[in-house]
Amino acid sequence: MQRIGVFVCHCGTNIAATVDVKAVAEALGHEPGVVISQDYQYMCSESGQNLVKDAIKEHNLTGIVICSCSPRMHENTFRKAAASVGLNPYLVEIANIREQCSWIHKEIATATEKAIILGKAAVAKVHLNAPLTAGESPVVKRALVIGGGIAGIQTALDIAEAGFDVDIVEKEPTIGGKMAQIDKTFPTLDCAACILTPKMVECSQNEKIHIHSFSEVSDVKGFVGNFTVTIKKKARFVDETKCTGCGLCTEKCPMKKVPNEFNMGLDNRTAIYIPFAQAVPKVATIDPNHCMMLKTGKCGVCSKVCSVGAIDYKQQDQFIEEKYGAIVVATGFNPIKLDKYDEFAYNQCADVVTSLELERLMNAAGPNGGTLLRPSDKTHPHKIVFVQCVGSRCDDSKGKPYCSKICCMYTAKHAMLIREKYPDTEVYVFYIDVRTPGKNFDEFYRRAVEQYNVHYIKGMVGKVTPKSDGKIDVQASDLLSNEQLHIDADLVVLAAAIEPDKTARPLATMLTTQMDTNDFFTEAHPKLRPVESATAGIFLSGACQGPKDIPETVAQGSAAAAKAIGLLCKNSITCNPCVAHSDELMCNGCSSCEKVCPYGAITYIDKEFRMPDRTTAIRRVASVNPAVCQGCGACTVACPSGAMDLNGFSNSQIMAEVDAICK
Amino acid sequence: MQEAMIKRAKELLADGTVNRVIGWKKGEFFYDITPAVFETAEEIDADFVFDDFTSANVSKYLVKESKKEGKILAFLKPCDTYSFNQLIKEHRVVRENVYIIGVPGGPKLDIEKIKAKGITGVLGVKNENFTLKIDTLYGEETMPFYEAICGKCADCKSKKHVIYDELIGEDGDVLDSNRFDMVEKLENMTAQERFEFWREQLSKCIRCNACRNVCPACTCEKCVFDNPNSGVENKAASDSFEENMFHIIRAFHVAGRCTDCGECSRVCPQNIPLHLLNRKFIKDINALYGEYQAGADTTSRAPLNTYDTEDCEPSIVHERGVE
Amino acid sequence: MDKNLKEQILRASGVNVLKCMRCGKCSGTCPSYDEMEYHPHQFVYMVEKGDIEKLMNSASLYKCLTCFACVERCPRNVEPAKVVEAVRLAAIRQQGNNHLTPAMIPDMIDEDIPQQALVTAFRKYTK
Amino acid sequence: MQVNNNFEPVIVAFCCNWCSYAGADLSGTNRLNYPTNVKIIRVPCSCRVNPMFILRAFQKGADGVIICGCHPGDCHYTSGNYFTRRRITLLYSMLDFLGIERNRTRLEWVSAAEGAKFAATMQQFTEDVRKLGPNRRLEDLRCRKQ
Repeated sequence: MQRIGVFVCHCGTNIAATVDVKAVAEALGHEPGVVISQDYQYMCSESGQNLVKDAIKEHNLTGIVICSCSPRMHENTFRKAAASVGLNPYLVEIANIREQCSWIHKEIATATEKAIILGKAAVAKVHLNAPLTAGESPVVKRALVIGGGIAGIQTALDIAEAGFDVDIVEKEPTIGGKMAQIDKTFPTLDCAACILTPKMVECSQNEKIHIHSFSEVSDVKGFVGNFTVTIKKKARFVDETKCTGCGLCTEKCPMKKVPNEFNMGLDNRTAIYIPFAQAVPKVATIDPNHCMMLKTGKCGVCSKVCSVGAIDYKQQDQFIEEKYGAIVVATGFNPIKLDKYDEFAYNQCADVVTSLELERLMNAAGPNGGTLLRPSDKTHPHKIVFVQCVGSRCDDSKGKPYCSKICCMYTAKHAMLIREKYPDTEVYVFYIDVRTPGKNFDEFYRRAVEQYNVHYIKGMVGKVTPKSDGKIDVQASDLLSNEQLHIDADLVVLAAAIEPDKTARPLATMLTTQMDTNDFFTEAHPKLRPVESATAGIFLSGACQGPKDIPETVAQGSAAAAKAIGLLCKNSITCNPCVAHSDELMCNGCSSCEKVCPYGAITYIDKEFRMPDRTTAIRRVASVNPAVCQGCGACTVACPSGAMDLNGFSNSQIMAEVDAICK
Repeated sequence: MQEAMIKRAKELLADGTVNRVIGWKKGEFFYDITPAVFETAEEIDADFVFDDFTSANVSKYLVKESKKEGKILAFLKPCDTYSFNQLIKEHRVVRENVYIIGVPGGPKLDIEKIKAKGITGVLGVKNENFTLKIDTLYGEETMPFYEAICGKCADCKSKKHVIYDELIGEDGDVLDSNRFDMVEKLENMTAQERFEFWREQLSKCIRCNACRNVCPACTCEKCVFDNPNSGVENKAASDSFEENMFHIIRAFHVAGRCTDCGECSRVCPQNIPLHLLNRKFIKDINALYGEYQAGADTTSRAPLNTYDTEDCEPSIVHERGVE
Repeated sequence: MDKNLKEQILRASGVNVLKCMRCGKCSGTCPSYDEMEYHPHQFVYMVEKGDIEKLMNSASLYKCLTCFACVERCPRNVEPAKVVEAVRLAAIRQQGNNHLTPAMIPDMIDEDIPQQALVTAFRKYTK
Repeated sequence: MQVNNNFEPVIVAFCCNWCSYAGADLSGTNRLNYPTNVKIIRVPCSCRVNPMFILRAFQKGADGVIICGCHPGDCHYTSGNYFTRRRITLLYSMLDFLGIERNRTRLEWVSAAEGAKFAATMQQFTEDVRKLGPNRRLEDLRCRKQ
């Protein structure tokens, strides 16, 4: 005989304001098998949990139903509470009467009625719950970090520091990411390269860290603690192990007119190239789209000059397979393309640049050796206009709906650096709002205004028109003085919105993690679990989760590392016991379930059975590997005989819920 | 044909290739013919029959028979070979234990259709130039041959044997049949008309389970409707809903696996056109996921066990046909 | 503040003025800016506040060229030109404040005016 | 058709744990109202929804059944919702073939971020079912409410 306890939570007034909790407890008390039904103000609090625990002990309960918030919130809390007093944690069911009842309904009468029905469904289900014991599966003591920007680097270093092997997969020929392209960092104005490159070198020298540069993740299988990842090492036509990075080949390569991605296409590189002097690994890469040898079979200069024979024109893409316990996603961001914003004349005028291009223009290793010159005629600009929020905070049809977060600060930084270095330059910043939350951030912005006399104008630029004399007419409104301005600028800098890297979406599909509509990875909980994805064993680091500046990215990178280390420290993890299982007596051995299983958790065995007529027969039956099964239930529906069922969500349990709701 | 089959069966028994033969034998009347297993030449001589009434599909019997000791000879008509292939795909039969001789298919006759003409006391039939000469206790009667054939043969989809070890007689081709005409006609009715049509048909169901028991796709060790733990167990139709449930679920369970052999409708004592449910699924699968004939081969994936990322959404149901 | 008038303008324009984030790009892009007393962003803001009388009495209404540059460039799809147009319509169709009365018409009739124009004018100005 | 203004349909919603159930929670967190008629059953994945559950719901007196899952391509289990899509398309087509009103059944993809879509979908679906009136075609007469 079942002895079921029902516990109705008020959640302060969150539930109690719209649901008559006493009535719910009263009504559920009359359900078959229910021996105690109580309400309490905060069931998840310690005293609330104690109430549940005491009831379990006192009434020797065989199952409990908590009518409270979403099971996604506190299911684990109550399972742990039950387990602590000896009740199997899987004999706990949650009726969600907050998110799915009190918060969405206004009338007490109907909301209470619904809460009672939800409670009844949970009682009906808990009647059929079976105690489940979680199995264990081993954890592979190795982590994968996808993306080698500052986020990935920080995560990898921290994980390696804790003594675990880490692989970094970076799609570009070098790690470093966007930060490597940046000149100075706010709010301290220290040189980005000076703080980043030592970390890059540390990565290459740490024996626990293995960098797969110029590589991509092509397949992910498995589950937390036991992922099998296929990494595609793209052919770079240079043997990484032999190349010393001397750079002779890049000097001699006759193909010198390839737009240099690292400098945002503001100058050229050769077909065989090393992205920048501090690249890690410092290994040359041949760009097959421009290499004459690879395109026409004629040239071979690099091969001739290479003293170590590292050039290999026959190199093929290579696929390697590796096992990992944890995966950290650090795929980062890119500035958006500005093609559709005709009004800013980005495509028409070389002197309208993005902020990232300005970084390169001002960088000592950039195309002008650190002297700020206009890209068009290499003259000093004397009037510079910055435009904020280009493509950020837009309606979906016009751009990105979110604030890109970093633009206010880097624009202040640019304005300040320019005024510092070229005091004869006038700098205008058109802003909608200046957003500077962050340590020393507003002080920094104020310095730009007060100390460096940067002209901040509240208003948006409406139109940018290149003129025949090389000047650029910037038409904008000044909302505070209520006038329309025209500025004859020499250089216009657009603070382009940032968006997640394009590789993130297919990666999310491979990892079975979720993304929001903007293609940022969704964290498991917006406040309490900001660096974990909802998929166990997958962690998020840096701008792939949302716009972030460098200090935040590094903080999140370390946080993701801490979470990954926490996982890798365990020798085994508890498996989800809500897995499929096959009733061998009913199994037909038809292979339907095997075909729909995404994890390959089902295999077939020939097994001897005693038949009802006392003969023995050998039958082919399905067998589920509970460590591999993730409990989706696809097999249960594919199985025509109903031999396949799912623990925790069995056919009879779900039907009992259906019955309770429909009654 | 019958002689050739008997001769070959006796040869294979004699040389030890097989130790049993599955075919058909006469019942009380010459037209109530049932599948039967023969172990000796004498039994074959006495009872083996292959004529206009041997319409039963013997493939399903091989689920059990092929797991016994020794090899069994099976005479399979074209439609039976599709069922057999499908059973191989689902690992339900042991191919090595069956020696298959392909024999020509129908059209087979349906005694109910003859009786429906008011002809009783039937003793024998003969097809002469597509006129059926019927010998009865009360003298000879005639009717057009095609009016007496089985429903499933009227919509024959294929005369081709998709699997065999040897053939007696000619192999045929896959035919262009009009088998989806009736499904289409129903689709073009209004929802109310369709509901009334099926209400009338399914209300006749007496839950004898003949459709399930004869179906070569329904070979479950234990049917969900017989399993007290499945939550849907019911042995008899106790009200209007249960036959809906039974027939929809049964059709769904064989969707993508049903070879359209037509046995369900043939054996239904209440003459419910059950094959239309299966054909509806087959028609939808063909239209939405590409042409698929269950049993045509033993390796392709069943349409419900695979998917395409570009599959249509269920809202397509709203966009097609009549509401 | 005339609530009905605001409602009427919002409905006629189909614009949700609350979407405006006050960036001023509409005014930054407006070719008639210097001619106007009230500028596109002010139209949006003043309609939101319900401060519509001032707009209706301002010549700014007729300075808008309906070039739709503001609509095209508004980052948040607020469509200021549609607000201006709606205010203009409200001014033209103001009830009980007709620009013409039927009695004034006969004197104004010119032989060259097409009859249809007269009918249209009646429909437009007398309701 | 019978017009009954007081008719309150019983609606069963099967929601996958990872996307749609979280989407439903989000519409709660955002206080987005939808009718009380909708009662949600949590399943690990939309592919766990057996056609038997749907028929069972109708049998026991549900007036509408809606299944919600992750958007195709976003399934937590990689491929579950693709199987759901095929199965449920065929099932709904069959129910339509049997003359069951189309608007009693629905499949909708709702992500964890789409709280507003969840609420709007439930509102619309409830309205559609309310218009159809009580389910008379598929119900078990023994279970009819008195």
